[in-house]
Amino acid sequence: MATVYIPTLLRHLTDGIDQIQISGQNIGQVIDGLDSRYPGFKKRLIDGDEIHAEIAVIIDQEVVDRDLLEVVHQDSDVHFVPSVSGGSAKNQESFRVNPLT
Amino acid sequence: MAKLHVETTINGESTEILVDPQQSLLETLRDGLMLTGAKEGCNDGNCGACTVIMDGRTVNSCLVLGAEAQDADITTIEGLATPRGLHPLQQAFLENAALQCGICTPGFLISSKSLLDSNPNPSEEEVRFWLAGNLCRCTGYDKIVRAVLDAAKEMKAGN
Amino acid sequence: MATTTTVEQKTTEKVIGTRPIRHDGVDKVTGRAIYGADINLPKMLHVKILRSPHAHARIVSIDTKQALDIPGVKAVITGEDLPEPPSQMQNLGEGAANLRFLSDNAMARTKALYKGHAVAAVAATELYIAEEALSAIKVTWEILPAVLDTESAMAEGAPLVHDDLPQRPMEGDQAPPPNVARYFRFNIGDTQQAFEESDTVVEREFRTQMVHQGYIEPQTATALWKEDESLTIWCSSQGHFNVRDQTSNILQIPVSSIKVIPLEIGGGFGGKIGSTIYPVISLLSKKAGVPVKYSMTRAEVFEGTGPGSGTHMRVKIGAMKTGKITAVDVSLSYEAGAYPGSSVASGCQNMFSPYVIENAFIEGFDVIVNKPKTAAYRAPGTPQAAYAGESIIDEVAESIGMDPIDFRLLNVAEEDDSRVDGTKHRVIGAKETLEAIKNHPHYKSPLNGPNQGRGVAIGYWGNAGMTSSCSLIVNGDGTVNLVEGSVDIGGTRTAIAMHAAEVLGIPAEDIHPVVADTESVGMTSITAGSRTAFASGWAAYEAAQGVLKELIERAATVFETTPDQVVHEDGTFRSVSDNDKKLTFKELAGRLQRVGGPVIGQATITPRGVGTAFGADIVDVEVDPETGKVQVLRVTAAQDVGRAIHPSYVEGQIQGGVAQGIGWALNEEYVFNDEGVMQNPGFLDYRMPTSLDLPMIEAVLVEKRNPGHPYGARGVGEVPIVPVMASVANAVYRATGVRYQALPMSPGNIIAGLTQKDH
Amino acid sequence: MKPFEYVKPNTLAEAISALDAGGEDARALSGGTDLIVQMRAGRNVVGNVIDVKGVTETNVISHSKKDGLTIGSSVPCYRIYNDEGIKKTYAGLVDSVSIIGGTGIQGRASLGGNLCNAAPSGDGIQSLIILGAVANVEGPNGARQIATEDFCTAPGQNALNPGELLVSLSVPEPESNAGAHYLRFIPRNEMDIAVVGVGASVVLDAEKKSIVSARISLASVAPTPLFVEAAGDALKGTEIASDSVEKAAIFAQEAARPIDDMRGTADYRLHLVGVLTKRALKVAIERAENQ
Repeated sequence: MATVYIPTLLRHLTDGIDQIQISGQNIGQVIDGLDSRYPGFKKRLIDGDEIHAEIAVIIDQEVVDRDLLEVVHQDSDVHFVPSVSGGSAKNQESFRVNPLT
Repeated sequence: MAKLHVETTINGESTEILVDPQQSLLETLRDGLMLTGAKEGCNDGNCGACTVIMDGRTVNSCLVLGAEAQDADITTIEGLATPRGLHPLQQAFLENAALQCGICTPGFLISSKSLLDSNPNPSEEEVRFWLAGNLCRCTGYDKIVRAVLDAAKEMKAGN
Repeated sequence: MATTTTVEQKTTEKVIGTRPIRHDGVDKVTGRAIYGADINLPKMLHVKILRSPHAHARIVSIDTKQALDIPGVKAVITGEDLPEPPSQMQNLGEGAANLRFLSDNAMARTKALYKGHAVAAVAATELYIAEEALSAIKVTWEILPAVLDTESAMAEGAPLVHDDLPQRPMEGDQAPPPNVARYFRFNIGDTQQAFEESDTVVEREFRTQMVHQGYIEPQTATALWKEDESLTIWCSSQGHFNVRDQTSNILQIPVSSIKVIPLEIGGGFGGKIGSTIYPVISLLSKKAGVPVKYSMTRAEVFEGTGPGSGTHMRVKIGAMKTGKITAVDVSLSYEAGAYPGSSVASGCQNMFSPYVIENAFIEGFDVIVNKPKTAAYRAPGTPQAAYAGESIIDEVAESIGMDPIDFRLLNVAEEDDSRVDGTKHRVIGAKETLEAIKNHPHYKSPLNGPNQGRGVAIGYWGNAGMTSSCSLIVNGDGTVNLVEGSVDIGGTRTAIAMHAAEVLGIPAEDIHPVVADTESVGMTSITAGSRTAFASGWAAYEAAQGVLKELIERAATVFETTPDQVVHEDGTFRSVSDNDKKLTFKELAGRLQRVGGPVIGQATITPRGVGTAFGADIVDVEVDPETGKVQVLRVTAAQDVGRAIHPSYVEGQIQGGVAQGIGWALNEEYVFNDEGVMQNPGFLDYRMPTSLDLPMIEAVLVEKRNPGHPYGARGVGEVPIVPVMASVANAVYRATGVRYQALPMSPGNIIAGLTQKDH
Repeated sequence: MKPFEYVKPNTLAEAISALDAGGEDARALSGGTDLIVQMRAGRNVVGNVIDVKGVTETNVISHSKKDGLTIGSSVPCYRIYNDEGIKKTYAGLVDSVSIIGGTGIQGRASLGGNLCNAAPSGDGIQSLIILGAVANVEGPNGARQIATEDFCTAPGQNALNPGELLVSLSVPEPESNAGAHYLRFIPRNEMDIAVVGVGASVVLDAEKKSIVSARISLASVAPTPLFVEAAGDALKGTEIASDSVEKAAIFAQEAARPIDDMRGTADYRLHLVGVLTKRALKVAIERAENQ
């Protein structure tokens, strides 16, 4: 199962828990799993059929695309952090930056 | 307002042009003569991107009227290289990577040429003083100053 | 002079790491290069834009009739001419809300939200006629109270800039303060307990002002809307695909109907990523039926484009006597400008990324104010936070009596260490970069005067990957045409070409790079995020691998053998089985037509493995205690560049970033009056450094390879600005005994600080 | 820029008649580095531009022991600082003209234009005042002279009547043992506007021990360039070794009436008046000593 790190501001959804083991083949399934255990995640993380433009998803230290089909492995670490952007519209390219490694 | 008939010499060629009285020399060069090497960065004399040499002296062409070019002898960036090749300053700018975006480059080259015309052996401080009216936002000036000093050396050796 | 420190063994590359003359160089030194404003088309009209004189005002009415009656005026538009974006924002999500903001920023519909906000545009046969037409447009305003800084914007009862700002709850159901568009928080460990156990705790407040990227070329573009409803835009932007997509969104027309042709660009630094001008000029061209050109004046550039945020920052830090940082507690408020979207998130994430911090509470507020909508500016959001963070780190180091570099080295982050947002560093060179300045002769050299001081600081930036495309075409004479989509702002054509040259074993000069329009190359993201040499270079590498594979097959045909029997070394193809059978790249290229036709290669990549970057500076200053003027005497800037593809242009990025940082530290700021009108919208009073204000800037290239890139490159463009303001402030402290907690450290502010110290 | 009529007269008489005909709507053009910027920004609405650079009298530089220095109003800065005679005798003037704008501006900008532009910050005006220069003006009603300290009447306003042209500036030959210096404070090192500027000139006695007379003028601390007679008077008869320079600085500060603006607060400007007055006087005295 993948380890999902819960952003500080969403920990009220998980009663303060900051790491959760969730199974899922892709990021969409992981968010579904999160949301079924702790309702509210989907609304916060997903915009239409993709990850919210203001959120960067990091799987195993790589910023990944916003597509919900992005593959998650059994031992993956998943982080949600704010993306660095400048007032982006949908489909408009914002200034998205790798916040880590 | 009636257009004015102006006879002038640009890059060694005598030229006749019609200008509106309110047209600047920069606009005259760019829009009238399609010499777009001089750039507009501020239109008030504070960036130097439009620098040309007029009667032996650098001027901000945005602060000169096209009408004032009557009987003048003007050198623009387009007149710096010859059919034989680049001016040593142009070569030195390339070799020193003294440009990034390149928008300020024509102004710097023209100002540098006028510096070396009057002072073939400038110190770093003199180069910096002479070029203070030309803003560059990309390079931090380091490589530009080195290029001018290199070109001065090169031209001296060539003489 | 620049120096290079290689952390690992140098590899055997032949082209990577050399300094070829840039391919576009001759055009740029002869004035032939065509920038945005250099376009002239038959029947072309000139555009002027009417802008709000008020920082916050309702548009009661706009009357354009008199303007239209002026001979030579061919089209006038107002906000009403832009398509109405989806209005049911709450139901459509924030994508729709952001689209409305973008469209509104292009031209105000009901309210002007900052001085300089566009409200109408005119296209006329001559520029002066367009100017005259502006004064004939009658706007009736209802002036509203303006909010001009984060504190007053967030105060209870503050005037609301947006009546319908979509605000998400901060935590649980707690509503954010007024005018706050976004709120972040990172919380790890237990800061309260850590502060209690600390030997020393320092808490400070910092302020910085809005600043501009200061590119020398004003925004400019030309549009032609043709009878078949297709649209062509010529522009100087940081990404023409972005211009195409943004224009398609705002005008609600198909992407396929828009062609964007990139021209040379005179600087950007983040300020030419998004722009509001394209939809406006497109609609004017549609109305007029001919091409229209618009170039901003310098004042419009300052007042009507996106500057970098002004900030208000509170930082608390604890440490043990041993030098170990125990905890940080930070609150950052950034001015977003008139619409949501400052870079406060980046400030929160990056300010302490050079260090291992086990207990951290960092929050950020994205605050709407009646000022221009902010945009990216070189490492957006991070230099401000680094100024605060690295100033206070310096103070803590001093308070426990440690050398400022040793203190930083003691806490420095390395591979696998966690950042405050919980994510982990990969292979990084923070430690090596600090060691490079520590061991540099500059750090050991004496200062030469009573009013001199030396400061150091380090900064971090994450860099970006995004998407790049590239095509290669092998010509019969052995040269190669390279078609790419990254706008070249600082010599990237050559860095990209060098990737292909290295793979193919030919000189960089034999590659002919061209930056192609949106119809001639695959999608390529903006030139930003320090990504271009890294990602577009990598795309060229991949395309070249494809070419090489095909060439090996063709060589096999010529050698009458199989591809696995052909090797390629240094640009020569050789048969393994028969040493006499060999062909140079050029020879093989000449035979391609007879063995299957031309060879092309192409690649589109969205690379992973982005390498992050650290930069550290030593700055010496001298302060005139009577006038308050600060002169920078010497700068050494070390940076982990991974592998310098073209060292000259890497040094150039470092030197340019340092120069911008010095300007930001000492003199650059937007000065607003009480009504929100900028007082200094020109290069005379927005004081960017001149050649006489700066010393030579020594760049030290630290090469700790990025394992995520074929040649080990890291993005280099942004991080050099990050530590500069802090290193200048730390130097000024050592020269004056005053810790300046507000930027700029302009002469008047220096004297005010000295006066306060004496009392 | 709004359209206008452009004429370039060849004689002084033609220039004056063109200016007279244009009335309030006419402006003389010399270097244009202020006028063109102002017209473009719409701050100065001009219907007739009279380019006076073709007029011989506005282009002269003449220098003699007897008549002092005469500089035509159109003479650009670079011609002044490149003139060996001026460099030697009028160092204070050279201080001013070599810091106006950058080298490109100095290729066009004239001392006469600087004076007519009447900016409180005008670097050239201060040197004219401390050197006791007079403006030679001609108009439809004949010629007259105006002391340069009386020439500027308000920000951007000068003492010229419609139809009048500033033809040249006359600077008297310095007395022996005289020295002058102008310096300004700017946040950058070039390309900037004086936050405060101070001009100082002194005449020393034969022993070079005491100050016979002195003139001090200030830039950017009042609506016009400010001639501070009291500060000069305070120095009269004092020994250069005394604390008279400090006293003069205090007089200068008392005369200054600065305001807060984006280039500096009133307090900061007052502080600078003190600092710069002392610095300017120090150099002026050194120059006098070295005469």
